[in-house]
Amino acid sequence: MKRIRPYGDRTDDGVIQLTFTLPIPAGPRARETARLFVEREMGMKDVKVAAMEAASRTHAYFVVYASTTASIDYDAVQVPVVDTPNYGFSGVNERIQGELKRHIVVVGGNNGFDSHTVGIDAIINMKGFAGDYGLERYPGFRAFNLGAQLKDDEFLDRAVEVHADAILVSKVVTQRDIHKEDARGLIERAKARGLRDRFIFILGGPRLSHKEALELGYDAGFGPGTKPSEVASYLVDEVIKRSKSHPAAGSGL
Amino acid sequence: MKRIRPYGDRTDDGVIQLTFTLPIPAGPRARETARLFVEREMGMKDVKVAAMEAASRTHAYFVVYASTTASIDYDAVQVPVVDTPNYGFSGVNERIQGELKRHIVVVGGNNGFDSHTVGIDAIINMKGFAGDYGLERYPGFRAFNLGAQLKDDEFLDRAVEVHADAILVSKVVTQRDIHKEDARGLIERAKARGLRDRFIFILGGPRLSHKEALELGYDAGFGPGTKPSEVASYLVDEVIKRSKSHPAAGSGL
Amino acid sequence: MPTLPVDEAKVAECRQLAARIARQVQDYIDQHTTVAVERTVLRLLGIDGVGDHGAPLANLLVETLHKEGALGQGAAYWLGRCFRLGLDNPKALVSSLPRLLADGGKQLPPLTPAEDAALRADIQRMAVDAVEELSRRREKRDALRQKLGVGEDPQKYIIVATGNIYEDVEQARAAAQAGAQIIAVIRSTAQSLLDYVPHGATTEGFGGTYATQENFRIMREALDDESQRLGRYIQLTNYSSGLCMPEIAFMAAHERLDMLLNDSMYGILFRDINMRRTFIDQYFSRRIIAASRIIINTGEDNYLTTADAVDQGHTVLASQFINEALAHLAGCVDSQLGLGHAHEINPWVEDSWLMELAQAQLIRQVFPRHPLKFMPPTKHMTGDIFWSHVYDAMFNLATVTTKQTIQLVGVMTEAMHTPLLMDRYCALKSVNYISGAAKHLADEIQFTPGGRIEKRALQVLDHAHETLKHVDDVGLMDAIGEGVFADTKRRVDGGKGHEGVVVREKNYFNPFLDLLRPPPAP
Amino acid sequence: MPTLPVDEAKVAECRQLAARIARQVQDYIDQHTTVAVERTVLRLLGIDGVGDHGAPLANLLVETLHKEGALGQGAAYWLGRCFRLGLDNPKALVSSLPRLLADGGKQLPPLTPAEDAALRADIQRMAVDAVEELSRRREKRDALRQKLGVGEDPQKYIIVATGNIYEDVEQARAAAQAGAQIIAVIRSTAQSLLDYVPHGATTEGFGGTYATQENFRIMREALDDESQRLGRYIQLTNYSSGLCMPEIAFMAAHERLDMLLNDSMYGILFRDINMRRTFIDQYFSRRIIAASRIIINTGEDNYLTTADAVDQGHTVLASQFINEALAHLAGCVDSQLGLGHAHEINPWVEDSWLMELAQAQLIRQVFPRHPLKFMPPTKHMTGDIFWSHVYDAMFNLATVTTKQTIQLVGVMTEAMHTPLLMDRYCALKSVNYISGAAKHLADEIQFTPGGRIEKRALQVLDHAHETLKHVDDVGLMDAIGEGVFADTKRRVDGGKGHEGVVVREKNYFNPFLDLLRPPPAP
Ligand code: B12
Ligand code: B12
Ligand SMILES: Cc1ncc(COP(=O)(O)O)c(C=O)c1O
Ligand SMILES: Cc1ncc(COP(=O)(O)O)c(C=O)c1O
Repeated sequence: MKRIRPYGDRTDDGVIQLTFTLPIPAGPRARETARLFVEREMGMKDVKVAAMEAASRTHAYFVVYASTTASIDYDAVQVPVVDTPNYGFSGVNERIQGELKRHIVVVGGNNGFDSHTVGIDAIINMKGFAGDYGLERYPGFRAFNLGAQLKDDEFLDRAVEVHADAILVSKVVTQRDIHKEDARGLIERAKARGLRDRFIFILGGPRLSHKEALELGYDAGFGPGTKPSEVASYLVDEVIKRSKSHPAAGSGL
Repeated sequence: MKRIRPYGDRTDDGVIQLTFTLPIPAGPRARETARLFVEREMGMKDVKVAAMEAASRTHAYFVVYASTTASIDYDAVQVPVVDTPNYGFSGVNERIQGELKRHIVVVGGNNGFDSHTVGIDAIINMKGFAGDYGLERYPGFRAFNLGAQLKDDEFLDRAVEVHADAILVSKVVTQRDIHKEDARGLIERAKARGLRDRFIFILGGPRLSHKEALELGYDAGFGPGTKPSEVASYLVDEVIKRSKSHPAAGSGL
Repeated sequence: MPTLPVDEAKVAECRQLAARIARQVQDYIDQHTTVAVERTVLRLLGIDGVGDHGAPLANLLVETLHKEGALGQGAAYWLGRCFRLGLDNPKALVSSLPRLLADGGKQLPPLTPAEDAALRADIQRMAVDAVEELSRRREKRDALRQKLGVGEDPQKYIIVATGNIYEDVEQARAAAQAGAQIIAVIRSTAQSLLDYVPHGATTEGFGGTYATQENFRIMREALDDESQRLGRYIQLTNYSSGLCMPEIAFMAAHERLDMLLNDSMYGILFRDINMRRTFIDQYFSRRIIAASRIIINTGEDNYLTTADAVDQGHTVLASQFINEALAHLAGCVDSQLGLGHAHEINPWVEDSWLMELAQAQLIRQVFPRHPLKFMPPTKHMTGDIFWSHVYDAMFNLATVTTKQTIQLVGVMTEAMHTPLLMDRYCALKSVNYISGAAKHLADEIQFTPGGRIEKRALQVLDHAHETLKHVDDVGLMDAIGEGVFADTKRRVDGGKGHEGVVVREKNYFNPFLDLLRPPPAP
Repeated sequence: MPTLPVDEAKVAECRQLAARIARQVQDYIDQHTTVAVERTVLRLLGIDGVGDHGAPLANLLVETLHKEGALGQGAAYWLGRCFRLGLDNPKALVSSLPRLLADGGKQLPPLTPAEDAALRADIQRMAVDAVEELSRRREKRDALRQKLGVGEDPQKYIIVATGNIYEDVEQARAAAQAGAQIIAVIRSTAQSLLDYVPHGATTEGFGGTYATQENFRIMREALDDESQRLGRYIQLTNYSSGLCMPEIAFMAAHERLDMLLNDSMYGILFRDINMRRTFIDQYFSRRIIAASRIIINTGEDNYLTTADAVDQGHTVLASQFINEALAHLAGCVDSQLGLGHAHEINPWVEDSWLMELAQAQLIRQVFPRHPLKFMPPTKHMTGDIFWSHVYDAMFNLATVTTKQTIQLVGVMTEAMHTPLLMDRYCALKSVNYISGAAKHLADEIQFTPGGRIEKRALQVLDHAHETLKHVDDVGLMDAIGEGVFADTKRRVDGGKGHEGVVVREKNYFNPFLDLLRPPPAP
């Protein structure tokens, strides 16, 4: 077991930096309140109030350095990861041609009121993301970008219509966890329509991880900075795996 | 009783920002470790890992937003303050001429190995600080700036020699609380030499407050941003008060 | 100010092209109206309040007219008819109208020309009053603004977005105290897709606060108070683009707002609102804006969030020419046109900041009298708030270096959440520092002739010119169909709200089309 | 690069004045030695290691010589005498020397001229070997540096200061990985006031890590490894000014350091070290530095922490001319002179950043071949790390805009503590971003002729010129007495270490004064 703690200037010193506002006017009493808050109420040590400023007549802004006594057992932290290797653009295409021998069909979009298409565009559209081509560019993929503000049924209908292998869902707005609500909603609708197992459901967005996607009922999740080739690699393996267990008709290559 | 908590975007939401480094390589597991660390080990809610970056091959850097459940009773926070009004340059001089009718003599410096004179210079030297004149400029003061790296006895000897009313101590370097050690050391030496009650002892510096100065055995303390006129105001009142109880000879005006 | 050797003839040609492009759209606009325009007419004529289920009376009336195919004559006409029937209580109107219009309006016999003229004259009188009321409110606003002064350019514009108008007020005051000059209350997510304006004070929003007339009033009242305390006038803005563009313009005018986000294409490109609907709506909204001398902020900055800012920088400029031309057609003057642009080039590209300066300076020179709105980085901001804060600082410096007018204050938590109170404080402090420390930088530097900055600027102008030629060739609506702007394609008959577009009948009545006139120059 | 119309004749005159000022000091230097110089001679001659209580043998020997009034002949001479007595074990020397010198050295009969010559020749041979060893080490360093390359200017210089050399290594590697090009290990507080250099690897320091030869070695070894991994050569620097200036210069040369903080007046002004002592010490330290082609970093930046940067900016420039002249007298060439200056103007003063640009550009032009060291804001940094980070960003931009050579990386926590690992990461990321985003900015702007920036720069030059005239009039030592530099007054016979100054006897022997010669130009 290896318990670790934050590294400030020396191993295990536990130093962290905090910024917060208290709804009280700045002044010596506010400074002491902040110090006590971090020391007594939050349980830290060596509390140094680096800055106190009047953010307004009634709000004091603080920058604090303090040492936490908390530590964590790093060895015990487990996190599910998408462990497909990244085959790269040509690697993916080779696997599709060589092993799968048919197109992979995907539909992607953003449901609910969230109008951000940038995330799904980065994965699907030709130009891709950070120099990594989008799925549209892969000869082995047929990819449909349905955009944003999609109704769940519209989304599922299109997937059925084009015989999709996978549904790619992007969620960007996260206020009050609306992304989770929307993401879960789509899965529930799919279940209700008996479509949950027909498709690989993939969730992505700047505040998401594989772990959270699994918790929300998806098959995989991708977070900030995802490259399209990572998604393509996951998909090709997963579709091959599934086509081995349920050899279904797909659109020939 | 008014318990308050940090104001992020709404009253009492408790949102604070944290930055820290963990001695582990950046990656999905590190991200989850950071999240769990803040949530489980530090006891916060709604933990959002805003950034994880590789500060080095073996250190992951994190920016986190989270809600603390802690709160503090603001009404119960008491902090001693120097409550002399600021009479300003001419106000102080008037009080000296009108009431005290003699010079106030002070010596100031920085003891120990701390070589920062900037703090004491700001209070004593002509030009003062932020447009507020230093004590040297006040006709009613005789101020001796002894500089830094002072030996305690040297400091006390000069105070005795010039019949000082007050000893002004500046402490800037705070590593491993050396400022406290040095500050306390001077008071102890003064006690040992029977000089503690002969002078008003004032402590100042960027990481000090009146409260801490009292705890360290001083009569008053001044923190960051102190203006010389605040110190002059405090001194004139304190010297008048003391000269009423012990009418001692001073250098005539 | 460092000056670029901009080819003025080419700029003039761009303006001509844009004028032609706009004229073509205007011809379409002039033959149509929309449910939103007609609701606005009713609101101008005093139809306020909501019905039983919270639906605004203006909506209920216009829906009925639309359903019955009567909207092409103009809601003003029908209001006149109802008045002549003695129906002057708006709630009663709502319940009677469906009956009156049923079966092709059999219960409403045709009017004699004299009756028709009298009806129009009555409404005309009301409309004159309404426009006078707007003028009075404009004057009141301008008087306070004049008296206290708004402070120096660049004007610091910052958003509040708690969802609760009362918390917004707290935060707006705090921002003003920290130096903000313009407060923008962000709307609740997806409000722009609602085909009605919610009513009353609201305390629950979603990444923003509902734009309602009462919320406008509450915020303006608080800012009037704060302005007095601070001895400087704090301006207020809100968002008009969307399915209720003209209605919100009316409410803003009525509640003495100073600015409005109002763009001829934003709704089309970023909210997938039908383009015909948007063009018609923007026109009427801008007629009100022109009369109330509200400053508009256009949305070209958004293009660079979906398209690459190096490759597509020129589309911003091209669109600004078009937005300008359309605004002129609605009576707006240059000093009202806060054309939007942005600092969105990938910051890790070599010399990215030089390209930012080039584009910002180019736009400054092409629109010298316009209160340009300069948007901070958003797309490349990350959760590393320390780095993001520095990135914003470079934007702040670009703003003063090129003498922008309205500076949207970038906030280090852009990639995370709408700003916390402390985020805003930090952001404003950075701007305050840089604006002072580099106050006269613009006067003290010149760009190296023939250098990288100059070349980039001239290239952007050339490309904008080519783009405008192309748009002129195919027409604006088809150009949007091709994805010329924001790398986003929209169909002429696609998108939301198309069903709300109506052909004006021959006898279409809307007294405000004549009455809303720009005020005399101040 | 934006160019200022600097009056080259005035610059030349400043150099002449400085040369005269330096010459006068040099005359004093040439007649004296110090305990530190003599300890260095012993170290060069192989006297390493510590005595029973941890005191370095060089100290023990020199103290004895000094106490007995024998130091004026030079420690080298006495070492030779001992050798001739068969005393060649240093520890034995330490215990025998006091006895030998007791009672005016009665036990040591005078030497014949031949014996004396032989003694000197023996030592001379050892000295030649020592100098050759230093050359070999210099060549080894230069070869690796040449092979891997140091990367582009401005070179990112960052400090580590944990107190524990092994943690320093961790942090230095981390910094290098984040882009640092030069690692400075800050010394433990007040080490510069110790009249000896601690020995061995150390793990407890005080706001810094003891500068010891072993610590130098450990760090250089780690950086060699990291340089290989990263494929770029990471430079190392440490601090030489203080009571052990020449000794640390020797250790640095021996351990292949690339740079040294080394200033002719820093110790006087900021550590209250006696000025005679300092002048003598700096000279010998710079003879070693010249031979080992170490880059020095001077300390004029510090002046602006005690004096106001607007009023006293010119004293930085005046002092740089003097530092340059003194370094030249010690054989240093311009490409070694990392003259220090700083970005320390009160940031809340209007146009403060314009004044920063003016001064930085002026210094750049006056010292075109010098690897200038530009220091970030320190004095006006505050505990508000967000704002402080922005303030540093402006410094970063000033650095690229005026093409500085060595950029001390400013860290947002300057007002709090020596940097944490994460602070350094954030700081380097900001520099990396700005250096790239504004890479060619210096080529792309010009300053407006006759404008604020030009005027400020020319004013600073004028005042520096006047200051130099005055210093030339009164002499450098008296000028320091008047508080010309850093608003700090020091007496000629005040301060620490004065007792360590010794007049050279007629037969003073120090073979290195001839042997240490600058290497051929690379
Ligand atoms: C661009 C942008 C917009 C554009 C969107 C244009 C468009 N057509 O999409 C415009 C200007 C229109 C816009 C509008 C709004 N926005 Co916006 N916007 C942004 C912004 C600046 C950048 C987003 C971006 O371009 N990211 C780049 C892409 C490539 O990254 P990404 O989405 O993370 O995608 C990557 C990964 O996450 C992953 N991924 C994402 N999706 C998927 C899906 C799958 C299947 C997979 C495998 C991977 C994957 O792969 C991608 C590539 O690596 C962000 C701030 C920021 N810097 O993040 C705010 C932001 C997202 N917006 C925000 C808000 C609030 C809004 C508005 C509601 C504002 C308003 N009140 O008016 C409106 C939206 C209204 C609505 N109904 O939704 C907030 C969201 C706050 C929150 N946490 O909930 C943000 C964070 C800004 C802020 N601080 O307030 N926005
Ligand atoms: C200027 C400066 C120096 C100058 C000092 C010149 C001089 N003659 O004083 C120089 C360059 C020489 C220097 C050297 C060092 N410094 Co220094 N220095 C600073 C710096 C940049 C600014 C301080 C300053 O000018 N403050 C302005 C004055 C006016 O403010 P002030 O001191 O707070 O004083 C005000 C109040 O506090 C109050 N006050 C202060 N004293 C008193 C006394 C009385 C009686 C009263 C009433 C009020 C009062 O009133 C004043 C006016 O409002 C700070 C960083 C920073 N920004 O704070 C680092 C800093 C203080 N230095 C630091 C260090 C470590 C050093 C060195 C040890 C570095 C080294 N290893 O080589 C050496 C010191 C060696 C030694 N033996 O002490 C650290 C201290 C870390 C810590 N918390 O302990 C700091 C924080 C920098 C850092 N991040 O590492 N330094
Ligand atoms: C011109 C314009 N209008 C409106 C908006 C906001 O619209 P919504 O409320 O639909 O998010 C923006 C946002 O960037 C804009 O630029
Ligand atoms: C030239 C020079 N030497 C030495 C130092 C450090 O000296 P000390 O170790 O005494 O703090 C500095 C610090 O700024 C310096 O500028």
